[in-house]
Amino acid sequence: MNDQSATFTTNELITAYLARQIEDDDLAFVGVGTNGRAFTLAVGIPLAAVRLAQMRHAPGACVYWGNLLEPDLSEIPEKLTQDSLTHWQAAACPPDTGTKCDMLMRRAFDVCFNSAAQIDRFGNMNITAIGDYRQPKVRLVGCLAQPEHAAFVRRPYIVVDLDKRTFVEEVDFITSVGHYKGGSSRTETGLSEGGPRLVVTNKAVFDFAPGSKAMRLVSLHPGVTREEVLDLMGFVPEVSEDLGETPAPDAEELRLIRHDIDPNHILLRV
Amino acid sequence: MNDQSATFTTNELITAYLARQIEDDDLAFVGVGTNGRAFTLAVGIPLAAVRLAQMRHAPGACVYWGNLLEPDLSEIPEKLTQDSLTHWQAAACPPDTGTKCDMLMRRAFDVCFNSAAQIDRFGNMNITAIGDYRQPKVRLVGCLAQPEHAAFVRRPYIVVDLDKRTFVEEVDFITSVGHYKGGSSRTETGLSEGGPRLVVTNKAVFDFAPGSKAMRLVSLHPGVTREEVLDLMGFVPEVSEDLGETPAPDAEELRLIRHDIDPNHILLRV
Amino acid sequence: MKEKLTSLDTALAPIASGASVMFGGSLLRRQPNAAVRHLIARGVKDLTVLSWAGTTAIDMLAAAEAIRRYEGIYVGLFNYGLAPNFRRGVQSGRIEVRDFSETAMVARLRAAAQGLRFLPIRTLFGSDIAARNPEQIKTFACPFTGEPVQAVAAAETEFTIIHGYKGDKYGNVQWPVVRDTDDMDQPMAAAAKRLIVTVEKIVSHEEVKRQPSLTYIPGQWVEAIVEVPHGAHPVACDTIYDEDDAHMRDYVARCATAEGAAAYLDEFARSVADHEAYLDKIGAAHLASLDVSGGAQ
Amino acid sequence: MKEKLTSLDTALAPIASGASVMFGGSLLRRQPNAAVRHLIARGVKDLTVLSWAGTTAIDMLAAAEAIRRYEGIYVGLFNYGLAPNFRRGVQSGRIEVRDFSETAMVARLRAAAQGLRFLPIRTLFGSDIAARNPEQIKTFACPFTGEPVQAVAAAETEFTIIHGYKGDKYGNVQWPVVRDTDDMDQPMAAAAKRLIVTVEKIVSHEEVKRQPSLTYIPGQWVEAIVEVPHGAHPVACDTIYDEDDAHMRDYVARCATAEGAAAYLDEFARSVADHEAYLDKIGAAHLASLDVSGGAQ
Repeated sequence: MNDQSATFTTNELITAYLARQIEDDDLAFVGVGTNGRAFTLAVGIPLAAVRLAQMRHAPGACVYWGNLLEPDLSEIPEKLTQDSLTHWQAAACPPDTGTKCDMLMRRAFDVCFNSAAQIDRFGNMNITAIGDYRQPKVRLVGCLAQPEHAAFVRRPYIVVDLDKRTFVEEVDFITSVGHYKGGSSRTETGLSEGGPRLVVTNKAVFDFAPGSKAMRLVSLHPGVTREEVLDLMGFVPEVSEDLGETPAPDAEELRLIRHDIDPNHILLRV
Repeated sequence: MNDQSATFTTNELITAYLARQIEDDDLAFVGVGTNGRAFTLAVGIPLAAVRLAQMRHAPGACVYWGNLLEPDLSEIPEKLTQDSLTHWQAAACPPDTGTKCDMLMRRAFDVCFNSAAQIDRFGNMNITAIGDYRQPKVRLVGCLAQPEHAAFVRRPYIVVDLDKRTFVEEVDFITSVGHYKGGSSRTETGLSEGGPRLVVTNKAVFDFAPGSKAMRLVSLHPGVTREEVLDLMGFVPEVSEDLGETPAPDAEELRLIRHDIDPNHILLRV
Repeated sequence: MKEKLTSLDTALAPIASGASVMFGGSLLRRQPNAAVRHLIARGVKDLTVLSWAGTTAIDMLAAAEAIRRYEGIYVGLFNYGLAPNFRRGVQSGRIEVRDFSETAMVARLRAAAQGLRFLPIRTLFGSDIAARNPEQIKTFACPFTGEPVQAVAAAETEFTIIHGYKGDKYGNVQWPVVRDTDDMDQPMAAAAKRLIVTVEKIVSHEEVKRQPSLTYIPGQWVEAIVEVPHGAHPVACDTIYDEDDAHMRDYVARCATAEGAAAYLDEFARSVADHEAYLDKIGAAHLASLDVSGGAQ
Repeated sequence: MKEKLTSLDTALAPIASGASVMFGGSLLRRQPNAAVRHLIARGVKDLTVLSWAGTTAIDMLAAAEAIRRYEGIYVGLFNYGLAPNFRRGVQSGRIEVRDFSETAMVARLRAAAQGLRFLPIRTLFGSDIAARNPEQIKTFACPFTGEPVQAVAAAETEFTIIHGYKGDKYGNVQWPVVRDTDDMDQPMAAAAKRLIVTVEKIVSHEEVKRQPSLTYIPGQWVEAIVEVPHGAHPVACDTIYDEDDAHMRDYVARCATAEGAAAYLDEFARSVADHEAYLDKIGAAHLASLDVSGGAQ
């Protein structure tokens, strides 16, 4: 632990880091999902990151959330019950989810945030089943739109906690195809250019190495060691020659997150 | 001319005749089209016929008109300007015309009414171009949904005035495929079973002969002779062994048409 | 127009064991839970079940061991976690699953609505969703470019059950102007062969026809419509009532074991005479506490 | 959100001769006539034009000899008869046409909206629509059944112009609850690469976001939005003003000859400084006589 680690939480670090990845006028897809830590990773951090980007350097950045296009992030509902979502004001509420699916297929989304139960060296993910597909050890939720995020969104960011059970050599079921088997194998399957951009965890950040397209450690969060990271992974990632420290949030970012964006600890709760 | 001919108009005769073809709970497609006589044939007579059927024997019969599903035929607007159509009350007004197209493709329509500039022996029709397609003698309106009516509606009725220029040996451009080249040729192209049921004209009614699927004269309107009909056609139709007289409207039908359905002569004007 | 207003009994009577049924709603909204409880009470089994994001409706059917095969994009309990009974059913091998991603499921619904055997997508290359389901997802060559495209088979079920806001006796179902639409209820209705709709309230046809653009399910597509107030309980019908958090927590707790789940169904589906008795059991005061209709415009 | 509110000049500036442009509206509703008059005044030529049921917008462009190729379902003047200038253009061989039926055009728009090269239909077997257009309509075998299916090519144009009811400065365009929808404006918007929307009125974003389900064109899809009151004149913008019967009759009469049509365009498109001058020319009293906004709910 260095001196800074006490001054911000890991969730705040990740939020600020992801916010800096958002460019002006980006359209970001955020899921509606689940509970507890999974909610923080899939919904809370992404919403906070886009709002922070809006307030700092990307006023034109927007989200598509549930089936609301450009909900007003300056007034995130305090209680995420169905009714508060229904009455959350937005620029548009298309007639059904098919509109979002069409936008995905025509590559109208710049950014998405995804989490998974398993992820492999090439960013392929599994949210469907652990073990044998036909009689699994753990049946998970299915697919939702994760396959289309990985297939069509220009810059997918994976937000997941580092864990040996999550970072596996081979996922049990490929729900969404990242860089497939590395190299040019992704486009050889018939998919468009793309694939996950970064994997942002609670310990470190990874990208995918040019050429091999294998996951590559690019920065360690303040106070985290390379060994600690490798110990939490089921495969050995590439390591960037420029391996550095994940930049810490600045005072202004922390102030905005704490006082404006998430004063009631709804988004970054756990 | 027989005695009856003075007691009703040809439009009334056709309306009553078509009304009797409508079955309870039929969903009928009616176009929005054009002006003058073409309006009477494509819109006026069909709307009056369905309304008459509703009032007599088919209370569950409905129309899809423009993009209004089940507009209230008991209150047909007096003036068919855009605004009166917008405010015509209906059971549903789907978000765009794609909904109707999907209903056509999944064969949700029982009945449709069509008119054309040219029709041939097998009920193929042309509303696109007279003469050479690339540099036509007369450019017509295009296609609209006539091809899907002929392809998918269970019982298409063609409503058209008898004329040598209309009833031709071969249409210059097949906008919609009826019984194609006769026999089983329609389904051999890939189309579903079906094709036009009846051709109802100002002089006579035709069906399509089983087997050959060629147009067949089945009834002459009161006072019309077979020779008069054949003289108005560019091809020689088959003639039914049971060639009879088109049944005249009864007093009740005439009363309903004149007093309830079209008191202002909007539908059956010309 | 044809009158289609009937009782839950009559509307659901044609659905027998072995049928294929699509269920509407998404996540904690408009799951047709009253209809599902009725099917469970009747002992219907061996269903092929399709859904969009399925929660309580699918999990209760799984608890009743009524599902033989499931096809859809998601089964879980949203912010209440995984679907305990569905998990048990799949993990035991009792429920066979074919997973579809959202664009795949949308294409399947639209194909059925368009009378087509399939529609193409380009989403699932390399995925195990496609690899494990060659009978419903097939790669073919684009007729224009020769590039690979994937055909997904139309979603054709014998029955479709949707819970809606309000409707008339002819089956025309309308939504409020401000509403949640994170679902596929309308495309499902268009894709349906035999469509049964439960609604919160039956209103007059005169009310419906004043604003025809609010009709998202035309009566023409409907076989039967039934008035079932609180028909989505314990989940929400947005703008009318919110999800029942206490009931959901109780559901999850009791469904920790198969025995607990069976006891839940005995209590809330099998031993109650009908939906009215169910509502009495939940209690008017408790239902009133879920009311959000004041917030609707 | 990005501000997209601009002038007709700026919005239409990127459209040069030789461009491909899709025009919204249908029959006598919401034809983007003000935008068309502007393009004509600028002397843009050689366009590839796509439309749903095109009337005045397409016929004025034809009168200006600005169309090289047309693709769509209909060009006419609805209850005012055939489209005189379009007829002349096609009959002289100046305008090349590819006809599409409604399901074909819907499939083309949806394909573009879905990033697909094509979508399948089963409508046009045996028709000359398909026989005369092998480059955009191709038969292939259903990957499941082997039965023939027809692929229709996506409708991809460089620009799309739609006239709508009201919108905000971010490009969110809303329709009224009661409206006419006999058109394909929303699918066209979804299919657009560069979408220019003219609206009757710019309203606040606050007004828009109170009823987000009325937004049929999200600002995300829009490149430029322009306030152009009476932008569809002489046709209707339903719930706001009705079609101008006197002007339509005059148009048809003058367009009996190519010279008359040219004189019409000189008077109403080329010699007026801008849309405001056009409205002045039509006259406030006459415009007021077309007003139907009292009838809208």
